[in-house]
Amino acid sequence: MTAQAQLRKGATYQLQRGYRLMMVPALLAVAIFAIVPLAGMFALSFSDYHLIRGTNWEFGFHNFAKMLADKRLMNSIYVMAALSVLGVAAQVLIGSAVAVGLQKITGRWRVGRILFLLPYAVPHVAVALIWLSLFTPTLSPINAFFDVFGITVPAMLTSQWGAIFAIVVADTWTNFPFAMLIIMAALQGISPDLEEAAAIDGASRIRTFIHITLPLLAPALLMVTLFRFIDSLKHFPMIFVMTKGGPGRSTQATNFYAYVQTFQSSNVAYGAAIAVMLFLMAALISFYVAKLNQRVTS
Amino acid sequence: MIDNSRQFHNRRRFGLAMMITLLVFAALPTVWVLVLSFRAPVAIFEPIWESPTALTLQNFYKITRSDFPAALLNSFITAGLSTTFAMLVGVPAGFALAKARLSGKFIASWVLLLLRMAPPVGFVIPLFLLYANSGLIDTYLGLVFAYMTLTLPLVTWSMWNSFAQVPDELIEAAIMDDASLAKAFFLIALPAARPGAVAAAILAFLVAWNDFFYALIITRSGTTTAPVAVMNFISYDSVDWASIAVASIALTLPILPLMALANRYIVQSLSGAVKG
Amino acid sequence: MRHIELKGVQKDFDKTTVIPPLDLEIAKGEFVVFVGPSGCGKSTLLRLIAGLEDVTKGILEIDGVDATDTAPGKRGLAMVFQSYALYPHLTVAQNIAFPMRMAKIPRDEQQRRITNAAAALNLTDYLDRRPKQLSGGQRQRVAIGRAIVREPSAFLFDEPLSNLDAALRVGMRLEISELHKRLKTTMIYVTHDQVEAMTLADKIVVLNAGAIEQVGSPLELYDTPCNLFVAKFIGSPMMNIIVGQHAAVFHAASVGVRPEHLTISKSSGTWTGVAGLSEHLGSDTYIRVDVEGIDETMTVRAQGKFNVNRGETVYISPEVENLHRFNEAGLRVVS
Amino acid sequence: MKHLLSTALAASIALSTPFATTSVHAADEINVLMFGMPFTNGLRDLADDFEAETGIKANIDVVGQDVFESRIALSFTGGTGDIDVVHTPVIQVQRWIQAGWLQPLTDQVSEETTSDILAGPLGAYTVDGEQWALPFFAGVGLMSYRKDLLEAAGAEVPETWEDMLSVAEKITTKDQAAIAMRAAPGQGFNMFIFPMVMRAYGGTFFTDYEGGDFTPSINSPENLEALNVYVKLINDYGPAGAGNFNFAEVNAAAQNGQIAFAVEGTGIISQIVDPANSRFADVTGIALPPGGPAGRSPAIGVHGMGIPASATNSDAAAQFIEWAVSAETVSKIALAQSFPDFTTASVADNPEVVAKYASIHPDFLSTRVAALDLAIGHYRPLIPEWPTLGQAIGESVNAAINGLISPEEALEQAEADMRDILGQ
Repeated sequence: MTAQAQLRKGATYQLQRGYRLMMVPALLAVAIFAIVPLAGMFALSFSDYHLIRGTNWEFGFHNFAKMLADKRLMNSIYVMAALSVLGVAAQVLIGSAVAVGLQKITGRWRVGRILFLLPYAVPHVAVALIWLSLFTPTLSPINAFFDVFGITVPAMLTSQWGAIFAIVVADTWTNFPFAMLIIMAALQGISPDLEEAAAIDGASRIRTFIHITLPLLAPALLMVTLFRFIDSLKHFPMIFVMTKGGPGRSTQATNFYAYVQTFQSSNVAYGAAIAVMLFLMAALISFYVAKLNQRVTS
Repeated sequence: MIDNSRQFHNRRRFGLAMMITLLVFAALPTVWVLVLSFRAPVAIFEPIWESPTALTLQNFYKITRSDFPAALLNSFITAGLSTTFAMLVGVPAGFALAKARLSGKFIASWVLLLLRMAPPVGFVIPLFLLYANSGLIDTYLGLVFAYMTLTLPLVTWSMWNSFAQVPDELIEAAIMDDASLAKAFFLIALPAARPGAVAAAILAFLVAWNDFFYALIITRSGTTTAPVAVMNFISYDSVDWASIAVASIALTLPILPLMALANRYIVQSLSGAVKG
Repeated sequence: MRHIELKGVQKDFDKTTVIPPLDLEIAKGEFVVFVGPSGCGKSTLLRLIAGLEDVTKGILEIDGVDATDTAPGKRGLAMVFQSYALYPHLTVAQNIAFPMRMAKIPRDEQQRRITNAAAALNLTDYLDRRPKQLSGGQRQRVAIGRAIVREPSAFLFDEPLSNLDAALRVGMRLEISELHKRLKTTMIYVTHDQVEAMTLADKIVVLNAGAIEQVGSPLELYDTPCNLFVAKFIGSPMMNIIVGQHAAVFHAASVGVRPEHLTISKSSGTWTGVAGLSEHLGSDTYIRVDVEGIDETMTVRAQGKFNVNRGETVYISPEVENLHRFNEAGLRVVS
Repeated sequence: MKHLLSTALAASIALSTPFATTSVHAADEINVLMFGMPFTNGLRDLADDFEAETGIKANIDVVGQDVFESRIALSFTGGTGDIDVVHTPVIQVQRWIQAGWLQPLTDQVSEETTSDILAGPLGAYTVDGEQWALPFFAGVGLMSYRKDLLEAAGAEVPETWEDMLSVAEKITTKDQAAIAMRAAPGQGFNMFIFPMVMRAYGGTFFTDYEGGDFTPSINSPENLEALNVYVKLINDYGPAGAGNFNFAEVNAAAQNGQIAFAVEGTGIISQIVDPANSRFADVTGIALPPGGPAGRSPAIGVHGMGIPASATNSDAAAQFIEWAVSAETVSKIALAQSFPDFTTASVADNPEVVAKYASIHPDFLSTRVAALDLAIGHYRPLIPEWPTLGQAIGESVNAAINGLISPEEALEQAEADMRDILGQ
């Protein structure tokens, strides 16, 4: 609606004003609860706020300059990328497999889907603790089970890739149901006629899946991938509980590194600068997601 | 023909084997936690088959006497309140965003997504300093406000999608029938978007219930939430695995009926968003 | 008596003018049909009257009172939407009751009107169902029922039959027509189907690119289209348009002649042509003819059964008194 | 730009100062923040006693160590005043004092109280002539060993880390590991244990700590030798997964009979030798941790209680601290919990307490005293930067254990990190 029409205060003017009024509380809430701390984060990132060293309230780009030369930061980005890519890939794959599998299950066995949904209901701290216990060789029933056959399961949390694997497993366990839900929803939207038509046309099941089902699932898969990817940039409880960033620094993902800088090294300004970098990354990805979503909302 | 059917059976068998493997993956930690929660502390480091009778209810009893139940209550209060507030504010906003004629809708959706995805580690310090100066540390209100940064964008964004699926003509019909905007919203749009609203409320509750980070920083003994309280079983010289197992169960149980109930709604509301 | 009047009404979306200034009068009790090709602005015009869109410039009067800025619900109009816009979570009875709830009409009065409307619309057995459980035709009737009970001063229909199949469409058309005869309420009806327009309207408004091409009774439009656009739009099969040499004979840039105003003969006539496809409808036969010197294939109606082979030479003659002559601007030349 | 930013920051910090509340709680109420260990758990159970005695309500919040760390940093800097009494691990106290986060309690505690506290731990909290906290806990490094396994291998209790290597080799089989020690990265984890090896070989963190020369010396040949021993013991003679063990895993491994030796703090050792906890308790002995060319240097960890600078109720807080370290309170806790690490001297005169710990293991209290005598106060450097330094060194050491980098690289990296942190 044009500004002209609003000036006119015509028949729909009241209506549009009503809509705007409905947005006011949310706008206020966003401004207070999100924009203010966000502004604080940006301001801190340019400051020299340090809990121990003292603060002169000098502002500049020094934190960002420091980031460029920070090997630990580079390492953290590498770790974050590994955790995100592996985790998201596993979640999408397992989520799809279960969704496709569950589609074939009918009748009273459908109740069984709750078993696959269950991990999604477990809070992340509990997930991390549960998997920590499963990866603790002295405690884990997995180790005990294989011990019976004389097989020693290697300790996961003592090597870089083992620890990354452990976190990815825990993350996948709790988040694949999210992928599963979305893909199940998308599968419901695909008319069975299409697959039947393909079958009549003599296409093999694999070909049918690749040429018919997969393209129709593509938007859902993309959505899941992007959502999970962004969330995985925020990895915290799993690392905090399971590895504390170790062994060495091999699971210090960027978000966790920002936490370490802020709370352990007391370098709040630098931690904020890293958070700003993460924020900008999230901004980039969410821009793309918003573009994708535009079709739905407009 | 014979070949075909054998192939078919092999494929079925492979599919079944894969589903069973995945089921084990999905269910093993759950079963393990149940076992752990009933294990007598002395036997906790022994495989279950070595002392299958060393089971006890003591772990459950013990936890009722710790601070954990109070933390669970705090979790309920804060997750419930922040969900309620987010719904009160976010649902009308989602409706307006879906139906109003606005320029800059794209920016709005971007901002909402971004807020939902921004790293809390950057938010929490300014928020803390703000709270420290306004006495909001260790208050329900402070935690609820912090959770609004998570739940409000979530609710607004998903309700926007849900209301976008309600045909404009329904609202126009109501307006033609001389309904006010408020009545069109409450009597027509909201009931039509009910699955989306239920799903949004549940997801918001989950997000708040799940939070560890904000609660870690801005709660004290008065309002500690359960995810933080569970960490208290890791003390200076021991890890109380049995209590952790019981606490994990206690943390999950309240979510289960919600998930079972809402499973349908979530799929329904997601499917719209995905089909678009 | 004037009921709804548009004076210089203009509508812009952003910077595009979709309806240039337009004047229109609708009399009380009239059945007016807005017709035109898709995108001609007929729905926008209806929504302007309903109040669902703001008028950019100009005045809209209802019963002689300026209603330009009146809220949609206060204009005393009822609208039936293309998609029916039934409230999915309410039963048929609740759907029909909704406008009365809004108007705070007493319960027993609501009940009485619902019963009456349901009886009139054959919905009595379905009052407790939800829209999902109804057929397309039934949903259409519920939408009409919801409009009727308000006892509006005018009904607005936005392509109400376009979602129905052909057979149902004819039935519903008759029902709407009878409804109008019974209620004698003003009705404004939007369609792109000129057959619907011809059968239902007291007055047809032909729209093109947001502008009114012609306003008149169905027969006026049929008999004296004021320009080429209307001439081509109204009537089925379409009017034959002849340009060039053959038109010049009649002192016009183009000449239009309807298929039924052509006679066909195998022996002699004004124009010579070659027969193409024939459509046998029993009562009539439509024959496609390629006439020498005329680019477009012409359609000719012959009464009863007329057998002609493809490629056979035929002669056709126009009824000169029923010729429509148009000048270079496409406007009707009055003789 | 600068102006804009400072304005934004000021706004975000001070936006709601007008609504600031001066006091978070009532005057006859104090908030105590501690992290979970036997003493603090015991103390929490006695909160009602304190209220009965003084009429002051103490909200004793005992949290996990991770939770504790995250909370205090911001509480102190935010000056929220929501903590009246805080747990003060000695290794962190220097940093807190330098940052101005604590208030001295020199004038608030009586001579009578301080005179009953062991001089060493008490001195650890004396900086610039002020008393910043009172200790309640002094844990020292001890070693537990399995007599039966030693006998079977025909070996003696190792006196030095060299001995330990050879004994461990004799004991280790496919099903039996020799030793477990904390290896998880952290200044309170592997950096509680590793300096015992380091100092035995003559290694130091700084060129001359006592002389005030804080040039890092972590990359010394002595330290490399020590690190090689430490890594070898864990990797070659430790159970599966030993490379990331923390105290809990060490404790579990010992109680399960997976290992012959545990070198740990008193808290864990007391559990390992306690028949109520461990099936192998009756065949387990206690000794001082191994030494080396430079002698023996048992680990020492001191915990105390102090008052944050922003505390709103410091009188009541001081009263609480005095009550908490009093012989009466500590005796009660020593009896109720597994808590032999008390620093209140006269508790050792309490026959019930002595009887209790003698029944767990006859050598326990005496070995602890011997170790306390050997321990040096600055086992881990008492400087403000230590927590950060310890974290960084701990990460490098852990990386070496797990083969991510070689011991040489680990120490080089640690030295570079130290210089970086110290701004050298």
